[in-house]
Amino acid sequence: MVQAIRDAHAVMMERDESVVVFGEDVGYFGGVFRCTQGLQQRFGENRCFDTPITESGIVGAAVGMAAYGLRPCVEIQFADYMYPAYDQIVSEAARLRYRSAGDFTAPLTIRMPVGGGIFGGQTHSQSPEALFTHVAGLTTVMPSNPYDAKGLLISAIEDDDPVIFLEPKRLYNGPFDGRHDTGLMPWSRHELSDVPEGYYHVPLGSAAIRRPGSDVTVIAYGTMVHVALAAVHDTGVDAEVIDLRTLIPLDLTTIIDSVSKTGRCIVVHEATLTSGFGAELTALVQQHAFYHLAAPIERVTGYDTPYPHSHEWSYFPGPERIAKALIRVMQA
Amino acid sequence: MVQAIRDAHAVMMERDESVVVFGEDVGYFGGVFRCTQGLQQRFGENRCFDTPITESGIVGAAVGMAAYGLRPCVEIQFADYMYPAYDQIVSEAARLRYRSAGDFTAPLTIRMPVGGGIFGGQTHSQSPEALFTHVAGLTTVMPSNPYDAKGLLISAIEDDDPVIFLEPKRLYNGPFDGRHDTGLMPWSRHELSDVPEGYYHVPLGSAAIRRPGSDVTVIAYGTMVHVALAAVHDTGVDAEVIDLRTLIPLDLTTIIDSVSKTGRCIVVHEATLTSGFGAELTALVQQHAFYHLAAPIERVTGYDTPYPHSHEWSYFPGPERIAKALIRVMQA
Amino acid sequence: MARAKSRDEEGVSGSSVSPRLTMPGPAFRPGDRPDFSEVDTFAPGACRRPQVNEPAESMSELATGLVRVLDDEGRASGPWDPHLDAPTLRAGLRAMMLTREFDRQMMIDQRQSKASFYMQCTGEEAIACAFHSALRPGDMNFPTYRQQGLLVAAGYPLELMMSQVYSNETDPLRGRQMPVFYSAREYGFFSISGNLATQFVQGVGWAMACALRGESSIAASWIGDGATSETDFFSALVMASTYRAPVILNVVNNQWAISTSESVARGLAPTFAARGRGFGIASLRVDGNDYLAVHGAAAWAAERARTNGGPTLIEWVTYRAAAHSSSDDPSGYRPGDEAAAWPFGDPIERLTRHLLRTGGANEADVEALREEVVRDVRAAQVEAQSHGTLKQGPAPSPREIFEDVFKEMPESLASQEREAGY
Amino acid sequence: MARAKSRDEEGVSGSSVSPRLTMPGPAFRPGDRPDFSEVDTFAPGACRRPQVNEPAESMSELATGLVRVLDDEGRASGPWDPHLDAPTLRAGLRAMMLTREFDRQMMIDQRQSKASFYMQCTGEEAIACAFHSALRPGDMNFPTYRQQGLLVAAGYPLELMMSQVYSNETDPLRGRQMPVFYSAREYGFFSISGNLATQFVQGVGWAMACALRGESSIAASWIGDGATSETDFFSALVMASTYRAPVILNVVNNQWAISTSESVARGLAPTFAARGRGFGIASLRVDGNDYLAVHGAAAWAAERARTNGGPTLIEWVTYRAAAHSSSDDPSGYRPGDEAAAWPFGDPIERLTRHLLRTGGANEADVEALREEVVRDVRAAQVEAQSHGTLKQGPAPSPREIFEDVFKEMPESLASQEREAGY
Ligand SMILES: Cc1ncc(C[n+]2csc(CCOP(=O)(O)OP(=O)(O)O)c2C)c(N)n1
Ligand SMILES: Cc1ncc(C[n+]2csc(CCOP(=O)(O)OP(=O)(O)O)c2C)c(N)n1
Ligand SMILES: [Mg+2]
Ligand SMILES: [Mg+2]
Repeated sequence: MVQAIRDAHAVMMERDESVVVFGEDVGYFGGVFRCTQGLQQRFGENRCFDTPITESGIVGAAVGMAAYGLRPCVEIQFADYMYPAYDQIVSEAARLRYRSAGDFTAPLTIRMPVGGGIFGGQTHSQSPEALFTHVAGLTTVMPSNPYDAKGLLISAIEDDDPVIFLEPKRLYNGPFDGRHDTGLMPWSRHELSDVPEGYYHVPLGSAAIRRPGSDVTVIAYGTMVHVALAAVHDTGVDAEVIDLRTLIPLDLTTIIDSVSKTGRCIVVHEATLTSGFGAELTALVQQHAFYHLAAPIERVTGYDTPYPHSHEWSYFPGPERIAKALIRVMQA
Repeated sequence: MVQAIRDAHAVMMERDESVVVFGEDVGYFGGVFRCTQGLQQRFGENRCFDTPITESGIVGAAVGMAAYGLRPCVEIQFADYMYPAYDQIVSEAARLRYRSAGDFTAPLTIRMPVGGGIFGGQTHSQSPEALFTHVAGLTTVMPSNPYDAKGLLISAIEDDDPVIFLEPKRLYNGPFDGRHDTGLMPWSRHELSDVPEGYYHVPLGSAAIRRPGSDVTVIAYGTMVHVALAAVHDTGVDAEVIDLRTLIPLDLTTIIDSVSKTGRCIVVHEATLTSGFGAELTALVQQHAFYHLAAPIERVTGYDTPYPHSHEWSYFPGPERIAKALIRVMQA
Repeated sequence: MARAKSRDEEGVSGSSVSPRLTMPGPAFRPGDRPDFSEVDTFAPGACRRPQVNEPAESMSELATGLVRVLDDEGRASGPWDPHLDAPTLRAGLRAMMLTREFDRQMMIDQRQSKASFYMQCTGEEAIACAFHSALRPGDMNFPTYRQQGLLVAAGYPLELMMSQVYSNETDPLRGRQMPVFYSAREYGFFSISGNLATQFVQGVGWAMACALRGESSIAASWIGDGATSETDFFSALVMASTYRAPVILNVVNNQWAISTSESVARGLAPTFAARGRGFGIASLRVDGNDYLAVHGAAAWAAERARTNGGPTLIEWVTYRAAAHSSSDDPSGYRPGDEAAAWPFGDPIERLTRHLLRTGGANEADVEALREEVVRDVRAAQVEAQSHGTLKQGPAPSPREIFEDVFKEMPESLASQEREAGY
Repeated sequence: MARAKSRDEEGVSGSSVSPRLTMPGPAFRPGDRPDFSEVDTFAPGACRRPQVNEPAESMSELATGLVRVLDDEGRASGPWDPHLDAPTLRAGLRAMMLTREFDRQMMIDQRQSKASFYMQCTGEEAIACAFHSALRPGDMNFPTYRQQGLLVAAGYPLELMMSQVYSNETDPLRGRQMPVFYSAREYGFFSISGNLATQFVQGVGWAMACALRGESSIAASWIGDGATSETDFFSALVMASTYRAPVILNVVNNQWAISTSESVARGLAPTFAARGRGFGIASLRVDGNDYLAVHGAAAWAAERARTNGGPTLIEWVTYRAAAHSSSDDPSGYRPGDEAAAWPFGDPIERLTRHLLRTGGANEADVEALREEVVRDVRAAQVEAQSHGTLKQGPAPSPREIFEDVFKEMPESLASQEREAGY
């Protein structure tokens, strides 16, 4: 997936002179996860450069550049470090078009790795998507595979409003179904790792059904898509697994069509439970598919605690927890 | 309610030497909403003082003081300005006990006015409670009346963990039922304005039923409690109106008992809809009272836009919108 | 600027007393007689004017001096005198007078509930007006709520400013923003945020974009003394220093941040301009009530930026003569006559005195200007009010609530709009 | 410190070229031959030592100088020499050697999957160890992840540090924190956060609390060169300056922030110590590889803070000789032999040379110390490993996931714990 993200950058930097890429360790070194490797060498220091360690400075400057007419695509080294930039994201980027009635806009993309699974403890594992989905004016994206990562990142950079682009770091180097004790699988053996060269895009706001099914709908995104598929496989339940891809704007139609058919629903995410994006999904499903629901919607998520270092695999909402929920929901 | 908040400060500063109060314009002047008026004069500059305009500095220093053993109670001038402090709140105050296994703790209270109704536009009207409820380690409180404001603030200051204390600014000087075109009513004519002198407390984590009823449960907090009561009155629906008072920890028992009885539920808040705290409430209610529900749970909230200045009253989720929802839910 | 009470009284003591905190505050509180005779006013003309390409290290004394051109009698002197011709100066005077009259009228309208809120810049007019005259088209300001003078001086239609203040039918911001939170890209005026300091680093970003594109346009960021404590002030200095961005970083020190004196934000530093020193940024401290000094310093900094000399931080020393805003009453925290005691005078009076003394204008000209600005404001007001005021007459449609959140309205928002039924 | 490439090559040009951005970077990249002969190493003993109660303005030259005591031959000279006796110096040497041996062993253990992660402080041992020796019980450090020397010098049990690194059964942090994110209140060591810079202002808050309570304890905040760009660095300077808090603000400039050279954070400023100048804060720049200079400067700043002289900012000049962390490989961004070329030597070697020269120790003493620290680390390791390592042996219960989120577990969390079934 790292290669796909690099590709998306390169494609857009090639097509559009106004695309500039910067962040901590992003220039010469190519990013701690190597997602911008080679860009500075290829496009020069004026198009891809290192910044001081100042998330608010990175995003604040990006807002000014975007207002000017550039299309900055910036990296926050870990999503856990986005908080110093949160004011610039929430109060500025997200509201600039609105408050100026379109006089100024903020077409910028803010990429950040999310999620656990690398023993990163509480400050390298967070999934703060709900802190973005609550903010009017932000588009929030989380791909689950290389094909989508490239296509969605291209869409994000082309979008005329700010996009938060969340990259599940556990997927950078291979799909991950939550079974941490089995060996790593490389992307090359996954069907969605086939990434076309050059320009293509995956539209923002459209979900994908990763597995059609008739008994229960599982809504997931990012890493949890793979984990959910593993759980479905384990249980043998005929579940329909939806990969949201974009959280805001949400592809509600795909969700409601599915739940209307299955009558059951599970929402899965790695972020903490309370006020997580799963709460919104649950609220929407019960609102729009109330009379189809045969069982309460279940949420399988991270616990309401910080991400604990060595307890990582006791914390992670793995296939067993999802499987249990599937069975509970099917028996309800 | 301003007086009640002042009282709570004074009571605690009197009882406990370690309580210190500071923030922007908080010292000499007593706060732009006058909630700390008289404290500096009474307790001296070492107990109540003005700060530079640095929300991160205020909360960051408060975390250090709290770790030392003081009990800082700080004011953020408007909740809309808490973002520069968000990192200190989320990454530090909320997680200090956890990450140090109790070696250090952060018993601090962060007060901030929330909500619209004063033509404050997008930067003086926000209700960011969901940005706190998603964060493990934070207690989040929002009183709806002077009695609770004082009793809850005392509990907050006494609490050994960080508490976010949200004050609906539209209630500072009187109850407000959403009818902005009728005259202001002073608190003196409201039953919950009777604030005992001296020390008392309202426990964190306990909701209050403001109106018992049997047909539908309305969950609200802050200003919206009054607005909900007005809507119930207007429609004549026999609704049970719950005032949460504390969002986290949530008094789920009171909620579920009520919905189990009524079979219908409306959740009301001023914050934007998507990923608002109403989503969590909805998710919990459908989970715990699924088989009692006769209709989808409805959310009546602010729209998913910034708070628009002159359109304030077209934006505010007033009694008419709640009334419509009540009727819809009763007819469902 | 004003003597910080506690600082002076305590000094840096080397005694073996245990530490205690300094609690800075203003020199005077209500009941005190404001006496600024201890304030060093520096002699007009005394400060050196470096070459625009001089390294910042070599001019560090300018961060604690005070660039002045006009003396109390209206005489101009020294190397910072921009030697503007009389018509230019009269235009500058007009812009200041127009700004003040505009403020006066809007404040009245606010009191009459035609607007929800208002903020004056009384006493600070020279800063924005003279600064604007030193910029070029294509430059962009990132202002605070107290730089309306930039718009007035730029010739932005007064009736549009008023429509914004009234949130009426022709409000360019469609009722979405509080009064005075203008946005006017074509006039070099960035959309104002209510969150202090955020714009300061955005201006650096804009300047970086100019330089990345090889353009010679520049940006100018603005901030108040109080807001310099906000973290984005620092982010701006860091980014400007790291990339040597073509930006002017303006700090308007009007002595007050609502009820809090500038000494609280300044701390142990002698001035706000001194902040720049730690970043290798050229830093000037300038008499902001002196139209000529403002123009001279702004032109210097603009040329420095345009010729790849990098950022300049300028502290403009002035005094907030009016209340913080229409919601504020300063009598609770400062002496009522403090503005009058302020030793740097009033910028309009000072430039008027200069024009009269140098023959750039006579009494009649000034009187004519006075009448003209009243007329202009009145005419604009009639025009703007014909499109409504906050609570009366035509107003933007409530559908404006839902527009411009995104370029294209997502279905979720469209359904909220339908439900609202506006 | 290292020459900033683009800066030197471009200078401040006054030509009429249009602006372009400066892109600072390190002097050397892989493939270059590191040559620090242009670095001004300043003569040991040359810097003036002000009285601890001198006002900050009067010592601004110290922010661009370099306080040094030891020369390359191990001779001590000048006013900053703390004149420590031989046993104290031997204890200091021992602390540094123990820290290095500890790092070496933990790095091996990490490579053997006994720990998920590790961070060494190789080359920087003098800073933490000598600093600790200048503090008093009751003082509190707010460290980063690279001040393990504070804990070692304080005599914190090595086996507990190791247990934390291994996240084993006796890990005082119950498996919740990544390796090296220690917390040890009783040893004056604040809980380490992964978020850069947040601790810097918390230290100011702690110091403010000491002063509000009238205690003479102080706080010491720590930060790296790269992290000085973070906004909480600034919040700390603002708060410390405003209230004149009894805090020492330590900037460890080890030349690198992961792959980014210190010049990127420093920008146009000559040094990091210079940042303090803009805040009226006493600012020193000190040879961080010189145990005596570190002790001397730390003791000066501590006394200043304790006697109500206010904050001191200290830039410790050093070099990060190892990789950023166990996840990092510096060969991708800097020459492999840069550490060896670094002109300030190795702190352990330098203090050893001093002890040998002054007769404070002989070769045998040093050899004995070397063996002793290896033995101590080995013994601690055996003890700690008997309580498990990351993936083997006893471990904290997964119930620890749910504890300490709040003082009392709320029902919502208790029900999650029940569901987890641990
Ligand atoms: C982040 C943030 N914190 C607090 C406020 C509230 N506030 C508005 S103006 C102001 C004072 C600003 O003073 P100063 O920067 O000196 O500007 P002046 O009003 O004097 O022009 C404050 C505290 C705000 N708008 N934003
Ligand atoms: C807020 C935040 N942003 C980014 C990071 C990622 N990060 C961890 S260490 C580091 C480099 C810090 O360099 P420096 O401050 O010089 O300290 P050193 O590692 O050299 O001791 C970075 C960017 C972080 N931990 N926190
Ligand atoms: Mg001010
Ligand atoms: Mg470093």
